[in-house]
Amino acid sequence: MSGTHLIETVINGLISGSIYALIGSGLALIYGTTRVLNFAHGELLMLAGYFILLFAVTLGWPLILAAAATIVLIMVLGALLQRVTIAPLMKREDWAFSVIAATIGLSIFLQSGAQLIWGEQYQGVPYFFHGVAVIGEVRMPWQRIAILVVALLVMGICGLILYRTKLGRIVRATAQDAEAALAVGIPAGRVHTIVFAISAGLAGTGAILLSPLITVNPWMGVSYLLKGFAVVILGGLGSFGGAVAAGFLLGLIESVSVAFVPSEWSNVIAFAFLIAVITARPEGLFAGRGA
Amino acid sequence: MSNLTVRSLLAAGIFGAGLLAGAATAQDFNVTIGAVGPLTGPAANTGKDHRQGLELAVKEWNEGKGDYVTKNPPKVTFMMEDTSGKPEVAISAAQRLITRDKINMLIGDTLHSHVTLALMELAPQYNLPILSAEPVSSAIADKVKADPDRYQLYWKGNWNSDGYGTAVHDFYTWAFANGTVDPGDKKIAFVVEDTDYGIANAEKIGDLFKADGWTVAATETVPPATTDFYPQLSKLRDAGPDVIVSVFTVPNSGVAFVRQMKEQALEGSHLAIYYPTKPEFMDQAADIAEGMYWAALTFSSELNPEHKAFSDKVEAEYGNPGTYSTAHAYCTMEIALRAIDAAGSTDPKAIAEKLSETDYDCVVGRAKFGEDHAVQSGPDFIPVPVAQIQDGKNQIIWPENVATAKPQ
Amino acid sequence: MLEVFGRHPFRAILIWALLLVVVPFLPLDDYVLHILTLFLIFAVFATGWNLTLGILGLKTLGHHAFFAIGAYASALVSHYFGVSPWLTIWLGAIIAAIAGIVIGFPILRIRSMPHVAIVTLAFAEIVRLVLSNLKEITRGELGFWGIPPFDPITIGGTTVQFGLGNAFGSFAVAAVMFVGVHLLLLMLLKSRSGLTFLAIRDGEAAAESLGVKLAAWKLFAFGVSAAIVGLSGAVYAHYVLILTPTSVAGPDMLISLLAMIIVGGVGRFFGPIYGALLLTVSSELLRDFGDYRMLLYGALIVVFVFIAPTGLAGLKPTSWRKRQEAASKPAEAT
Amino acid sequence: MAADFLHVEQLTVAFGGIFALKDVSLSIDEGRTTAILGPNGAGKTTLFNAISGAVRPTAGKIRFLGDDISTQSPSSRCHSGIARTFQITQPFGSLSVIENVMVALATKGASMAEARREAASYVDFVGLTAKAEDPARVLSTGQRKRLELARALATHPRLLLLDEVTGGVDRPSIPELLSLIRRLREERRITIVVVEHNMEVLLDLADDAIFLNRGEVVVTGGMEEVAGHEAVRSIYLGDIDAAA
Repeated sequence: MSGTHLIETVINGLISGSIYALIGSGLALIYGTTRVLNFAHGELLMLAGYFILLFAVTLGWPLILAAAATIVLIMVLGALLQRVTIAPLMKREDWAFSVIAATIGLSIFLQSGAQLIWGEQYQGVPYFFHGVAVIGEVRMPWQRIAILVVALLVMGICGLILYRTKLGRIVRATAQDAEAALAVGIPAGRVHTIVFAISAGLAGTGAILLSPLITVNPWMGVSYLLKGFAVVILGGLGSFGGAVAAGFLLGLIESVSVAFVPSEWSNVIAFAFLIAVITARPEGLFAGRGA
Repeated sequence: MSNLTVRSLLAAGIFGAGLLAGAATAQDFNVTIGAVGPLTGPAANTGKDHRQGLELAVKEWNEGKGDYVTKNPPKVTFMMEDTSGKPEVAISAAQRLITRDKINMLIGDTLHSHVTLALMELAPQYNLPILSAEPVSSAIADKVKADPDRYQLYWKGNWNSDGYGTAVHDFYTWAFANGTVDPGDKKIAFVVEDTDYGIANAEKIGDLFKADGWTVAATETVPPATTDFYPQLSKLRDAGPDVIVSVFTVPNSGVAFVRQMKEQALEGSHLAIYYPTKPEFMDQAADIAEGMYWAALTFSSELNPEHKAFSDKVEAEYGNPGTYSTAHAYCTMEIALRAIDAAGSTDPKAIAEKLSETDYDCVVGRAKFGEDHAVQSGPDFIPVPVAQIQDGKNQIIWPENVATAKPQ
Repeated sequence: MLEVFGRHPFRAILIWALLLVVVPFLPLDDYVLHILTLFLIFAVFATGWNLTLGILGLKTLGHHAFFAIGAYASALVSHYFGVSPWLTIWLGAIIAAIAGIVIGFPILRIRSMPHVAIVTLAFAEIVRLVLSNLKEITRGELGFWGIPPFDPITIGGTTVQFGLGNAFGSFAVAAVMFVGVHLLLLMLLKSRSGLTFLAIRDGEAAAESLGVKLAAWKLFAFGVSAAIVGLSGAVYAHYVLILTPTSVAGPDMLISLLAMIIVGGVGRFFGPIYGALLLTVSSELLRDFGDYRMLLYGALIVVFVFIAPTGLAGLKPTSWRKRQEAASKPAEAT
Repeated sequence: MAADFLHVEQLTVAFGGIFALKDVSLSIDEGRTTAILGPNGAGKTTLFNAISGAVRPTAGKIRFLGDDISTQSPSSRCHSGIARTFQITQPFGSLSVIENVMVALATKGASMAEARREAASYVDFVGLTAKAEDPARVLSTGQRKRLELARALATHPRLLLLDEVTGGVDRPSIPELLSLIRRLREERRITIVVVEHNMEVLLDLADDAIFLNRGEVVVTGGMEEVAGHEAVRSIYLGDIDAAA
């Protein structure tokens, strides 16, 4: 493996890792505060993909406006999803499985719904950033570099909110003990809704960054969902910081494995790594940090 | 008495009248033809083109505008089911057509070789004539050659992937000889979709190049509809091939591959197989694909007036221009209908017999089946020309006798 | 155990058996028999999965992997080594059972239910990818064809044929498996094993404090459950005669089976059968609206989780239980 | 030999950095009823969990009948004769009352018929015969406490750990429950350790007492002696008075 190839492998790993981190940290935030595994999270990504397609391509809005509209819309959808489907189920004794089953059902419903509305073709979104950065032998289009930069920026903002603001303290307090939080006057229900909205926003950001590269289609959320779950577990129970770290780690594992074995084996390696970690360290790799 | 006999006797008793009625209508010589193809999934656009081509041929046939063999052509009922591009879905769709709709002949698969490899098993099991449309993998013909008796009812309505392989190899030999392309270190690499179509092409071309002293630097297979090729391209850049061949049936994969190749500034000559035939590809990638070679330009309304006429006919009927896939499906149905017409019955053996005698000039070329039940390719039959995208337009550059432009 | 099995479970199985014996004598299209055969196979699959999901209470989401393992193991061995499918289906079941026990070990260490769900899902994904990557052996997504059907059986001068195009024989195999599996499983569950599984489901810590060896019982349940699912997969393979990793171990299979169990009733012994019947038949009826099938499955899962969490099988016992609860209310004052 | 019954030696249980039990040593004598006293969060339930095996000790040893059982699973401790009830009752809700009890018998290898026969006698003992075929989830709290007692008895325990026997039980049912527990000791010679908030109940039931506070043993001795101890009165009875 040449030096260039190595650098490119690392950069490719960080880029796909940043998307995993965006998806996974959102899932981890939800899991951390509510112990809910949201199987419909991938479909939030998919819907955001269609929104950006609608705003930026069909309606031709400027990128900033289209992205902002997409993120606001998807956050509202995320909050709605929590209010309408998850909150009522949380009152049940067997809520843990009910929520998994209901969100799986919702996920497949949204996929098929999207297929009926928008068709099954893969719809291209043009690059938002043009040109290619050339540093020595390494060539990276700005669009890909933007993924890494924007993802880091957005996750950084989320981290600041979580660890440096009142809202963040409230979210983390709810995560630690919902009943105690309720006792000191924190409305856990509203916090849960906010967390779902933030997490949907993270997925929406991922979708906007990804759509020019992977093209928008009804199934675009599926593969990212399982990766996102892997990130939640590797990162440690609902830890935001852990999930971000685990996202990048997973991206690197995949990209390095593509360099050494045929690409179709990279996911096998990633998931086998997950099972190995869970067997040896059920609490995750980066447990014990943050919310 | 076996349960089967009891059951059929019961069925006969209860539906006796119905059965008699069925026997009476048989004399009118109606045929039911079923087709299976990818109407949903990543290849749905192609599948929909196939449906238009097949339906158009049936429509013309029933309206008295067909190219009949006899004076008493059959009335045709046609229905098509979806495979989603998956062999197991295709099998169950075909079974449904056979047991529920009682079809006399199956056109299928309309696109995928791997689906056809599974479907052709139904021919001996259900005693049903099957004619596949676009699939090309040589593995299909190999199966027929290995057991001609078993597959006597199966026919392959397109040439073998050897045709592509030979054309690509011969084109490059010509291009090296006249200095158009530099053979460099004689390394070739493939990025192909994970289907029999992609794999068979890579293997055939690889073998022909290896015989000339080339090495295969890498063969990367990706799932159909992949659009991120960065890991593969990084690997290829490391390997430094002089010729890169890519094979996809989903145009989006092709657009993404060509764009990312350009971003990565890969050196070496690139030849694409199949996806540039799709209008979607040319719409999205004509500018970034400038100078790319591709095979095979078998249908071009811009260069061929006959193709233009066919495309206009499709446009008049369905509101969208015809493509290679529409034309090929149309021709496949023509071949099937003419064989049934000539056979004068729905007897499977008779239909197969007449299929084997096919020698028919259709929009996409002259269809004549070889020993291996596959339509033959080459200058005398269906030509396999190599094209280059020049100034955003396709030009045939090889073979020289049909070329519309010089390579650039 | 009343709410799990109903009042007369053995009588219910007898009725199913009688119905299945009658079916071939009805003047049915081969196509109808084909659908019923699929129903029987999926009912066994759903019942096997329900053993861990509903009866043991471990929320696993990877049982389609055992279906795939059973299907491919039986198909590959019979294809490459020429062994009769009558023997290889048992091999498929055994290999699936071993896989079930192997993946059971990491799960024993995990207490959190979401973790169990993800680990089993990841396991299924690994199985799907491995089957799809071992192209030299399985042909991957291109489809493994050339699977032999069951060898013909000759009874008293008549020969019964199997596989595609032989609807009666295939139906008979599926029906025998359906009745056999349900009968044996019912016998197992009406004994100490069933009692123990349900105790683990309802209160793991309490069961352990009463001397129940959790690890051993869980592994046992995993093995039995995976074996049943593997067997159904093997019979499926020799019926449809073509396999692709996505068709047997992909997300659609997971969703379909989950929908069957949830619609039928999680943790009800007969629930998955009703669910499999309803969904197999309705999805065939909706065949002309192919795109709507998964939409329907998704919607059904959501609707049943919200409105009827005990599924079709739970509809009657729920009202019965409500009366019971109402009747027992005054007693609580003592 | 009474001295060899149950010894807890320098037991420490920590969750993360928080000590639930710190260096606790105590002995329980066979045949006696011992009360564990202490305010909320003193570590009473953790002590129960450590003895029954539901939590692993961080340090220290637990000996039962001379064997070190510190690392044994709850199920094998049950087989050696330790049974427990739960502070928050854990009935097997979908099983009937009698089936709940049968679980304990079946796991020891009894056939279903034997188990049913024997279970009936325990159900009868705790006075739930009228409810025997009802699903356990419809029982009242008092009935659930009695069901747990029947289940624990069916394991043939030598040591019975009762967590909050009267917690959540309506007052009129308490005397009946207490007489049941007394009969356990008198008729079946079972050693009992009980966690209980109701001091009246404890004075009635227990011979000995151990007072825990913040994970450490503060006082041990006879029940009345401990109940009269100054530290206990100040911390514990105040707590109880407030609760009552």
